[in-house]
Amino acid sequence: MKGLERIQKEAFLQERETVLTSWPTGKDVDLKEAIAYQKQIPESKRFSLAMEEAKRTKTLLTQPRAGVALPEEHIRLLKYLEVEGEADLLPTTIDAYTRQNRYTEAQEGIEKSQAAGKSLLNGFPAVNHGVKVCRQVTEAVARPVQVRHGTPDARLLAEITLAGGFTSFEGGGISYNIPYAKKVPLEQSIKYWKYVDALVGYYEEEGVRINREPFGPLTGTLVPPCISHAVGILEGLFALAQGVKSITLGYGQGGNLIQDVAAVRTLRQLAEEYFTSEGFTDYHLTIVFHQWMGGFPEDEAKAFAVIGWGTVAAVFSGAEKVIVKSPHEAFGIPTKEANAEGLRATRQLIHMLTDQSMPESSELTRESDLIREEVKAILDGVWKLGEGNWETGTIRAFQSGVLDVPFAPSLFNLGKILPARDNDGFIRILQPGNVPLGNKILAYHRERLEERAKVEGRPVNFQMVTDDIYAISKGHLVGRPRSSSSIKIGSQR
Amino acid sequence: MKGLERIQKEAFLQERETVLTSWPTGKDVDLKEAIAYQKQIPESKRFSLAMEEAKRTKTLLTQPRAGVALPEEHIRLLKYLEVEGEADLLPTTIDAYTRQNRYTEAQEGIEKSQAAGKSLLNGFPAVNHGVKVCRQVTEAVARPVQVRHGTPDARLLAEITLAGGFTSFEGGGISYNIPYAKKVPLEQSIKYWKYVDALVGYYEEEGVRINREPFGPLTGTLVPPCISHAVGILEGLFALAQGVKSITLGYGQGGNLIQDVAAVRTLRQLAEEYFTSEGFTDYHLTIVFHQWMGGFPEDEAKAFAVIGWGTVAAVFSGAEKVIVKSPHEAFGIPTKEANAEGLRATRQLIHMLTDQSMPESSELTRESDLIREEVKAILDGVWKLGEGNWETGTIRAFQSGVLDVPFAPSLFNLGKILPARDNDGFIRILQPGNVPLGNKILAYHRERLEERAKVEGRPVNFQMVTDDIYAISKGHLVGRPRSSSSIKIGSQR
Amino acid sequence: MSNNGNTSKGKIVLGVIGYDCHSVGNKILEVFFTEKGFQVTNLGVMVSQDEFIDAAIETAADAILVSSLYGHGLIDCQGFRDRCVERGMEDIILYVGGNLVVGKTPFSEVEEKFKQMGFDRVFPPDVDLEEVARLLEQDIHARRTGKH
Amino acid sequence: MSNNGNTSKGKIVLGVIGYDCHSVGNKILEVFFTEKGFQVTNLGVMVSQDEFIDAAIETAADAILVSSLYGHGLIDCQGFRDRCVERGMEDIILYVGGNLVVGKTPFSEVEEKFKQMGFDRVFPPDVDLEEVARLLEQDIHARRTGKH
Ligand code: B12
Ligand code: B12
Repeated sequence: MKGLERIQKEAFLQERETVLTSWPTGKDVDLKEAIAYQKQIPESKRFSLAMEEAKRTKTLLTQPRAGVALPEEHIRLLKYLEVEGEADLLPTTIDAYTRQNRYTEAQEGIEKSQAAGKSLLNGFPAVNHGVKVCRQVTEAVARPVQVRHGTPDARLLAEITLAGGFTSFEGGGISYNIPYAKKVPLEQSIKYWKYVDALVGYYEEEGVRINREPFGPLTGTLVPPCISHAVGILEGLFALAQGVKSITLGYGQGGNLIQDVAAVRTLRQLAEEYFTSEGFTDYHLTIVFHQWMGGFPEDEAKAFAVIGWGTVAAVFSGAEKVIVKSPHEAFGIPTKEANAEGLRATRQLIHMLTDQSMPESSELTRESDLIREEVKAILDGVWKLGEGNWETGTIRAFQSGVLDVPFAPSLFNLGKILPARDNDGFIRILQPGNVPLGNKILAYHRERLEERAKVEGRPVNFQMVTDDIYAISKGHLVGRPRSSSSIKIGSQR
Repeated sequence: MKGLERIQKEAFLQERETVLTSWPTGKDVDLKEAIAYQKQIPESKRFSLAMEEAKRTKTLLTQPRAGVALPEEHIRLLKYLEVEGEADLLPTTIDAYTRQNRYTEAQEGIEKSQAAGKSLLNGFPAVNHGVKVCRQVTEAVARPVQVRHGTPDARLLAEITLAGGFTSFEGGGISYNIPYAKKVPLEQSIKYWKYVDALVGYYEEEGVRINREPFGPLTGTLVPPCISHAVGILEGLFALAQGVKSITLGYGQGGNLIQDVAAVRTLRQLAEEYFTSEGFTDYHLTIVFHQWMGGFPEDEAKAFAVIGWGTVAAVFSGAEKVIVKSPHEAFGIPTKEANAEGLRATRQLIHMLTDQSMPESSELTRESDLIREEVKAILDGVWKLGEGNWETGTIRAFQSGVLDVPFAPSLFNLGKILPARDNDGFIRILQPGNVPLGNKILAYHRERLEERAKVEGRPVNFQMVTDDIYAISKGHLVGRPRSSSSIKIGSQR
Repeated sequence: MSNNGNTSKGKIVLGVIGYDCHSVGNKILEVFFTEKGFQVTNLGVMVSQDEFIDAAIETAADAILVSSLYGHGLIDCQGFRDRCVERGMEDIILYVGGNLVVGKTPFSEVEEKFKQMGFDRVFPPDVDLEEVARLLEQDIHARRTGKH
Repeated sequence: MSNNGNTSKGKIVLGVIGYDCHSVGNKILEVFFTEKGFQVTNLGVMVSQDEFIDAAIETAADAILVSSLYGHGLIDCQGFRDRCVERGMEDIILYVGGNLVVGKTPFSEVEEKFKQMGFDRVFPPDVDLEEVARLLEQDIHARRTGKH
C-alpha cells in the first residue's frame, strides 16, 4: 500500500463514540454482539459469497432498488421482489432525509407515512428504525440484502445496518458526495467513508466479510467511462486500504453497446492493475452494471425497451450483477408490481442471452484501448497532484478539475467538463475542462463529435448536450435536431 | 428466366372467371376499375415505395399483425395502431376460415361476432366483406396496408383485396401451404399462387406496383435459416417469373444474434445471386425480420424482453421491416392496447440502436459462410430434381424431403428433419432427414450439438428438441435439462 | 400413431380441431402421452368433430383430447358432446385445451363456457402435462369401473 | 446566475427544494429560461424555503420556480406560500414542477394538492417548457399590471 494509509484502530474506536451518540438508535449497536450476529447469518445470505459465486460461474445476478418508510411494508416489498421479481439480490434503499443525516425530518416522514397509510418517504429510514428493525428486515428474506443510498456521511447508517444484518454496503467518499450533495467538502466525505471502510475492515478482521460497492454511475447522465472508472478505482483503493476484501465496482450504461462492453472490460482490468500495483492481493473484485441511469421515457412499453437494452449490454459486458430499473422510472418510486416487472423482463433476457457472447472486433479493441489510455491519463494526474498520496490527490484533483463529474450538484466539483454523443452514440467529451486527457485523445473526441455535427448540419455546441440529455426519454439515443434524424418514416411522428 | 415460365395472359384471364364466381363478393371486382382505383392511392400509402425508401435510408419500419371480424372495429384497430402504436406500416390479418376458403364459416363468425359484440374470429374476413368494405379500411388510414394471412388458395382474396386498395400481399405457394395446411397438394398451392403473382404482375404491367412478401418464418419453430432461405428464394423466383417487381423476403428470428444477423445478410445476398442468375434485373428486393415466432412466455414483462431481443436482432441484421409481437402473444389475439405496446417498445429500441451497428467478427463470417453453403446445397438439390424447372424441382424436393420444414402440419412435407440448438443457442440440424447438406456440413452441425450434449451430460436426442421448443416460453434460449443450467442462483427458482 | 403395448393406461384420440394448423403442440402431446403409457391415435391438425368421433369409435377410445390454438375454439367445438351422444359415445371423456378463445380472457370464463358445452376438463396452454396425465389416468379408470 | 439584459421578460428564482440532489433538470431550466429572455437566479439543488424567499426578495423577483424530483415534494413544500406571506411576498408567483410525490400518481391529484398549498401552477416532468415560458410571461405581465 503505497499511496494510502490505514486508519488507526484506536482513532477509529474513539470516533465511534461520537458517531453512535449522534442519534438515539446508535446506542443499540454493540460491535461484538453484531459480529456474532453476522457470523450466524447463513452463507446463502452473504452478499460477498453470492458475488464470488457469480464470478466463478459467469452468472449475471439481478438486483432492484427498493425502499419504503415503514418496516412491515418494506418487508412485504422485499419478499415480493424476491418471489414475484425473481431477484437474486435484494436492496434496501435509504430515504433522502437519512442520506443527509436529517433524522428529524425522516421521523416526520415516518409519522406522516403512518398517518397517510402509504410511504411518503423515498426510501427506508434505517437509522430511525434502528438495529432491531433492520434485523427483522434482513431475517424476513432468503436472499442477501444490501444497503443502497447516497449518503456523504454514512457512518451511523453503516453501524446500524451492519449490526442489522445487511451484508453489503454501497457508496464511497466521492461517489456518494459529488452527485448527491451540494455543500459537503470532499475532504469530509472521504474521511467519513474512511470510517465506513474501516468498520467493514474491522468486521473482516473478525471473520465477517461485508461486500462494498462504490457507486459507479455518478450523475447517471452522459458520464464518460474514463471519469467513472477513475472515481471507482480510487474508491476501490480507499476501501482496500481500510481492510475491505470484497469489492464491487460499478458502471452505468452509456447506451452504445460497444462502449458499454469496452467499459466493463477495462474497468475490471484497470482496477486489477491499480489494486495490484498498490500491493493489494487478497481481495475479490466483481463488477456491477446499472441499466440506464438517466431520464427514462414515460411510456411503460418504451421503458421496457430501455430496460431490455440495458440487460443486453449487461450480459455482453460480462458483469456479475445488474441493477434493474422499472417501467415506472420516469414517474416515481415504482410499485412493487412495476419493480418486479422490470426484474422479470431482465431475468428473461439474461437467460436468453446467457449462452451468447459479444464477438471480438476491432471497434471493441479500439474503444477499450481508448478508455485505458484515458483512465491512466486521469489517474496519473491525480497521482501527481497527490504527491504520493491518492487521497490528497483526489481532493486536489476535484479542486482543480482534473477530476470533474458532468452535471454534478456539488460545489466541490468544477463542473467544466461537458459530454455529448458522437454520431454512433458513443459518449465523447465536448469540453474537457481541466481533465488532463492529452491532445491526441481530445482530438479524437473532437473529431468524432465533428463527424456528428456534419451529419446534423449544425455546430458542436451545448444544444447537442441538451438534446442528448433528453434523447432516451424522447425515444432516441443520440439527440438529433428535429429535421436531420436518419429515421425517415419512423421519425415523422 | 431459365427455370420458370410465365403464365399465359389468356389462361390467366380465363381462370379469373372461375375464381370470381366462387363466392358472391367476387362479382364486384372489375380489374380495370381496380387499376384506376389503385392509381389514385397517394404515394405515401404505397407499400413498395415505403420499402424502397426504407432501404435507401437504411431505416427499419415497424408493422404489427392485426385483424378482427367487423369492419368498424377493424378500422378502429388500425387507426389505433397507427397513432398510439406509431406503426409505420399496417396489416390486415385474415381470419383462419377465410384462409381455408371456408366463407360460410367466416359468415357465421361475422354474425356471431355481431351478436357477441366482440370479434369471435381471429382475423378480418376480407372476402366476405368484399371490395367496398376493403376500400373503407384502406382509405381510413394514412399508412400503407398489407394483407397478411396464410392461405393456400388466395386467388379470390387477392382479387378482392387488391381491388380494395391494399398495396401489399403476403404469402407464397410453399410458405402458405406447408405450415398452414394439411391436405393441400403442393402442386395445387403453387399453381394458385402463380395466379396471385400473375395478378400482381398484371397490375404491374398496368403501372400499379404491388409489394409481394413470401412468409419467411414457416412454422416459426426452430427453423434452420437454410430451410427458410431456400423456400424464400424459390418463392421469390416464382413471383418474379410472373412479373412481380417489389419483393420482400422474410426471416423469423432464431434467437442467437450472430446467426440472425448472418441469416439476414445471406438471405439478401443469396436472393440477389439467384434472382440475377435467373435473368431478373429490374426488381426491388427488401428483407423483413419477424420477432420470435415460436412460443412466448406468458408473463407480459418477459414477453417484452423477447420483443426487445427481436428488435435488437432486427436492427443489427439490417432488415427493412420488422414484424412486431405483443405482450399478449402467449394468450391470444392482442387487444389494440397490447399490440400498440409491442410496437412502442420496438420503436424505442429501433431508435436507440439506429446509430449503432454490429461489428464484423470471425463468428459472423463463419456463420454467414455456413448458411451460404447450406442454401446452395439445398437449391442445387432442388435444381437437379427439377431437371431445368424450379417449380417441378420444388414439388419433387418436398416429396423426397430434399426440402423439409420442421414440425409442419402438411401431409406433403416429409417431416424427417429435426432441429435443435447448440451450446451457444444457434439452431443446428440434429436429423437432416433427406436434406442434402453434405457430410462436411452435417458433421459440423453434429459436432456443435455434441458439444452441447457434453455440457448437459446427456445424449443428443429428441428430448433436446422438446426442451428447445419450450425454452423461450420458459425463460431460456437453450432448453437445458433442469439440473445443468449454467445460471446458478438465477435458475434455482 | 403410436402404441405403447399392453401396459396401456387407456386409449386416447388426439387432434387439433377446425381449420387450425398449429401442429407443434400436437406433436408434443403425441410424444408425451405415448411416453406416459397411453395408446395414442393422433389425427394431427384440422380435424373435424366427426373425424374425432370416427377415430374414437374405430379405436374404442376412452377419451378424446381436443386442441384448439387459433381462437375459433368456441365455434369449432359447439355441439361436440351432442354429436358424441348422437353417435353413441355419450360417456366418452372429452378434454379440450389450448388458446381456446379469441384474445386474453380470464381462464375461469373460458373453462365455464367449454364445460357447459360438455367437455369434462378444460386446460389453458400453460397446463402442467404431468398433471393432465394423472387426471386422465384417473378419469379413464373411473370410466372403466363405471365410477363417473 | 445569468442575466439577459434589459429585454428581460421578468425575474425568476430557480432551485430544487429540500434535500433533493437532482441537478440535471435544474441546469437545463437555467439555460432554457435564460435563453427565453428571463432574468434567472439559479440557486441549484438543496434549497430551503427561506433560501428561495431570500433570493426572491434580494432580486425583487416576479416568480419562484420550485423543482422537486425525489419524491419528498409534499413535505418540503408544505407552508411555502404561508412563509412567502409572512415575509411580505404574498403576491409572488409560485410554480412547482418535477416528480412531486412518491410513486406514479394521477397528475390531477398531484396538481390539486400543490394548488391547495398555494402554488399558482403545477407541472409534471414531461411538461413542454415552451408552454411554461408562455404562461410565465403572461403571469408576470398580469402580476406587474396588477391584473391577477
Ligand atoms: C438521474 C437520476 C438520478 C441521479 C441524479 C444525479 C444528479 N445529481 O442530478 C442520481 C443517481 C444521483 C439519483 C439519485 C436519487 N434519485 Co433519482 N433519478 C434520476 C432520473 C433517472 C433522471 C433525472 C434526470 O436527470 N432527468 C433529466 C432531466 C432533464 O429531467 P427532470 O429532472 O425531470 O427535470 C425536468 C422536468 O422535471 C421539469 N421540471 C423540473 N422541475 C421543474 C419545475 C418547474 C416549475 C417546471 C415548469 C418544470 C420542472 O423540467 C426539467 C427539465 O426538462 C429520474 C427518473 C427519470 N426521470 O427517468 C430519477 C428519479 C427522479 N430519482 C428518484 C429518486 C427517489 C432518487 C433517490 C432518492 C434514490 C432513490 N430512492 O431511488 C436519489 C436522490 C437522493 C437525493 N438526496 O436527492 C425518483 C423520484 C421518485 C418519486 N418522485 O417518486 C425518480 C423519479 C426515479 C424513480 N422512479 O424512482 N437520481
Ligand atoms: C408458432 C405459432 C404459429 C405458427 C404455427 C406453425 C404450425 N403449423 O404449428 C404459424 C406462424 C403458422 C401460426 C399461424 C397462425 N396463428 Co399462431 N401461434 C404460434 C405461437 C407463437 C406458438 C404456438 C406453439 O407452437 N407453441 C408451442 C407449443 C408446444 O405450445 P401450444 O401450441 O400452446 O401447445 C401446448 C398447450 O397449448 C397444451 N395444449 C394444447 N392443446 C391441448 C389439449 C389438451 C387436452 C391439453 C391438456 C393441453 C393442450 O399442450 C401443448 C403442448 O405443451 C402461438 C403463441 C404462443 N403460444 O406463443 C400463436 C397463436 C397460437 N397463433 C394465433 C393465431 C391467431 C394464428 C393465426 C390465425 C394467424 C393470426 N391471425 O395471427 C394463424 C393460424 C391459421 C390457421 N389456419 O390455424 C393466436 C391464437 C389467438 C387466440 N387464441 O386468441 C396465438 C395465441 C398468437 C396470438 N397471441 O395471436 N402460428
